[in-house]
Amino acid sequence: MRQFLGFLVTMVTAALLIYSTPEMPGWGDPNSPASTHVSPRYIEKADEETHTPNIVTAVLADYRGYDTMGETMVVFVAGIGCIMLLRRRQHK
Amino acid sequence: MIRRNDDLIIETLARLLIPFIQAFALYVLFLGHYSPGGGFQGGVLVAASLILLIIAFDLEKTTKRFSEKFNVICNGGGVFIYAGIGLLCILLGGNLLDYSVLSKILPVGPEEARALGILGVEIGVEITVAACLVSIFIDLAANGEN
Amino acid sequence: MDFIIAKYNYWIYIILMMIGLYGMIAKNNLAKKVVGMTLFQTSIILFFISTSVKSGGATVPIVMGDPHLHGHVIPGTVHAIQYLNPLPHVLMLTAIVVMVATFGIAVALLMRIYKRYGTLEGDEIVEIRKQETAS
Amino acid sequence: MIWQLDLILLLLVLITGIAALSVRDLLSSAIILGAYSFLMCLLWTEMGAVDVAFTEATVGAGVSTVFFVAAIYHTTRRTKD
Amino acid sequence: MSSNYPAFIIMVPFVSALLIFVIGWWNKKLSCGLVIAVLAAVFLLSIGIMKDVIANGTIRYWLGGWEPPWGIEYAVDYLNAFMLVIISFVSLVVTIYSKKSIEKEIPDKIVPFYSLYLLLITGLMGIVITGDLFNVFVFLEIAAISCYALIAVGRKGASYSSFKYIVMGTVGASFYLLGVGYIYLVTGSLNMLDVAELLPPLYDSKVVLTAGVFMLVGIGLKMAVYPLHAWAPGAYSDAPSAVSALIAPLMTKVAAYLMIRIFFTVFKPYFFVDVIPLASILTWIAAVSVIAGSIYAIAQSDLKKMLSYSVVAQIGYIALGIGLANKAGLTGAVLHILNEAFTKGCVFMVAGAIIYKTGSCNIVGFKDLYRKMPFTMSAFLIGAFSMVGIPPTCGFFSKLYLIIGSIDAKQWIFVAVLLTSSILNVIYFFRVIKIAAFEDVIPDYSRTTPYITYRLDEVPLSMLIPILVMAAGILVCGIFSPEIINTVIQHIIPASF
Repeated sequence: MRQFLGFLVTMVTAALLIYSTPEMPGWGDPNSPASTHVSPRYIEKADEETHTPNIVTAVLADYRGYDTMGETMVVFVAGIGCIMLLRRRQHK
Repeated sequence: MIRRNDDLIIETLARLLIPFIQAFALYVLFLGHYSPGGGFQGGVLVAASLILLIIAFDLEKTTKRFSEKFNVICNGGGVFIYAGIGLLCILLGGNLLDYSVLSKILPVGPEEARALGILGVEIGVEITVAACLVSIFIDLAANGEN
Repeated sequence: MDFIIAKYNYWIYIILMMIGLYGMIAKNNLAKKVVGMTLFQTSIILFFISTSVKSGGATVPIVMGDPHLHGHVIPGTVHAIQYLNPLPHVLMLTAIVVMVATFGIAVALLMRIYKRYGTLEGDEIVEIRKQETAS
Repeated sequence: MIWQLDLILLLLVLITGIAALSVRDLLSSAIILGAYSFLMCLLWTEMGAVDVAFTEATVGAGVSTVFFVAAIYHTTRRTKD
Repeated sequence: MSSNYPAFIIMVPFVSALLIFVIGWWNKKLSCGLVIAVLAAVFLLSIGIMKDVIANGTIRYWLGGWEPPWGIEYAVDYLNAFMLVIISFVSLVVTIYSKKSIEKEIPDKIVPFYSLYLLLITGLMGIVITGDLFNVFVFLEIAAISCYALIAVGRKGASYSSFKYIVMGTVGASFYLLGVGYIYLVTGSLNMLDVAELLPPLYDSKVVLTAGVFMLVGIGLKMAVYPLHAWAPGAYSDAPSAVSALIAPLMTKVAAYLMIRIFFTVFKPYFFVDVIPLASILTWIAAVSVIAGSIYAIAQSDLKKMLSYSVVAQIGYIALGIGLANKAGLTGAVLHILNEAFTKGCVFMVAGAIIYKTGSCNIVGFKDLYRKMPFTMSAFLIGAFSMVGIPPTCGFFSKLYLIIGSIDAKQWIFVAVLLTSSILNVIYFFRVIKIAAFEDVIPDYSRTTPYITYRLDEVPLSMLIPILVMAAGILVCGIFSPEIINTVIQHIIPASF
């Protein structure tokens, strides 16, 4: 039963994904929207605006720094969560 | 999980390796502006070196040096550095996390101020990630018996 | 045939994702479900990274600096076509962190479940729970 | 980008993925999962995502394997499927 | 300073979640007080934002000073501000309630508990306030991960329920992320308003269709609509009572907010109505959800489990209102989010109070509860009235709008579904009320004093007052619902309706 359910869900998802793949922009196409709308500004201006040659670091910590703050929050939540789940003695 | 086992080879190797791993972690952190890497990767490396320390020696001895309180302080402290830099930007008149206004208190232009802001933030991330991953590992390895 | 080869990355990501999804739903062992979860999340990361690829000589998104300028470049000399799209990389760094956080909590829960029920098999746990509510 | 290497890596990723899910021993599953993460990291390096690959190498192949092994040590290696 | 309110509303609870540890080492009991103070401040901030939105329209706040679509922005309009007020108010009231109940249920983990609790609220507010598709995912995970940990410390067997939630919640969040990836692939942007401008020419594309389907399935998993609800009953009923009183009103409603956002802001409403018939599929799923949730609820003997299935049924109402995609339907859905926040908060707090006093919440053991706990049980009665839809309560008005919406859409079957579900609600609530009010404990004649003397045995005041505040809130929202609709909800309806 469980196997059948898994198979069914998997096949439906796969069908949907395969159905849409032919219309995706080709793999590695430099003119796809993903490469032309927002990202060129990062590549061309990151070093000039933030003095950080590693564009990924610049975008991670500055342009989208709020996301990274959320990411730190996630790590913090995981740490506190494990303390709460597993630690038996109360820290004093 | 981790008891004292007195294995000379493992202990010597760990003694040798740990400083190098930690130095590499700092390298990854501070050169994150110029090469792959940054706070998160550096933090994981620091955590890996501490986990190696715990595995090679024993858990109790390590947790004595490295109390839970210190761990939680690091845990929250790193996040606090991040949030603090963000809030400092508000105090200086910018939006949240707008590092360019840091140039008002630092002797650099707005672009360099952004680079320094990124560095500060990455240090916060490194501390949090290192402390958190070690804390999770200690909890998993001790199974609530510490 | 041509269109299968041109997008083989996407096909592999779909297959990988299906393996993970099937593992999450159909496997009975809870630890295996966690393994399936990891496969599933990694496949999505593979998809995002695939979207960042640009053919035609684009390199890793680190600006090649001028040694005389301390590794920086003269503004206006960098063109988008030279470097890979950095945005998916950034998003996926965050996603990996989320992945490891979820993994940590899931593993901690596995240990709690084992402490309580003495097994990790899903059907055995359901059986024990049924007996508990009955008594 | 060398497509032959790419393809070999993708196939290896698939094999390790299926193996991690179907092997009947959780400890082996954990180790194979580490190998899977490492192959994935190679694949991403090959695609040019160096930062992501670095993170995956440290996290996926390093820390999460350690977590998983620690958890298996305290629970059980036995699995029926 | 007031221009920075949207930033403070996230940063204040976030930073306080760290400070709790410092204060917790000093004195454990103070941590709850700090949370109450922080949430009171957050509530005032959200009122400030609401006033600002009413006065000046949408607030755009650029994080890091980068203009969208390059940076992340907050775009706070009426719907965001409305949700912020709901979240901060409900969480404030539940926190006051939680003090005694947490001290009894998990006395050894108070400090990390409150830290995670604040982070959960931060996550919920982050989802609601942000205007960036990927940022939603990050905060969704913050809320979800803290929620997993909070659920797992509940009553016996909570860890298995929490594990189920982890598996399904991760699938949901990942599907959402995949949808965002597909949208990014065809538009190249992640900002909601920017995407909304770029998408309409691409509506014929299969990629956009897939993106829409995946996002909606992912949010549906988080929302617990019928076929995807398997995690919800276990998670809500096994959590500590304060946590279930927080997540049952808020978690699924935030997901419902997200669905409204995706349906009506990111995609234009006509995409889901005319281009692909997803809206009508959603209405049918919602109708099944309403009926199935109610029937499951009737079958339960545990009060918390019954209420959890009722969450599944009620979320069906909201999904129905969204799927109808007309003015009255959406008004009903948004009003029902408000109603549900108060009603579910009230009844789950009552369930927690009963557990606090009697140690169990099996319905059979409720005999004489009305004599022992009259105030608590009258609050439960008001909650039940609202769930059934009896006039002065808010539930009546939201159901009325949903029925009007169904009639506008000429879907008579949904009118029948809504009325049937009211009858089913009557069945399962009045079963509880009947046992609690009219069945006496049989006097034991073998004893020397056979008649039981009834003593007032209420919960402590700090638990009772929040329950009564929630019950009063249901009535106030009902009585003032025309004002709420005129000042806030009518601005939420997209202009094309």
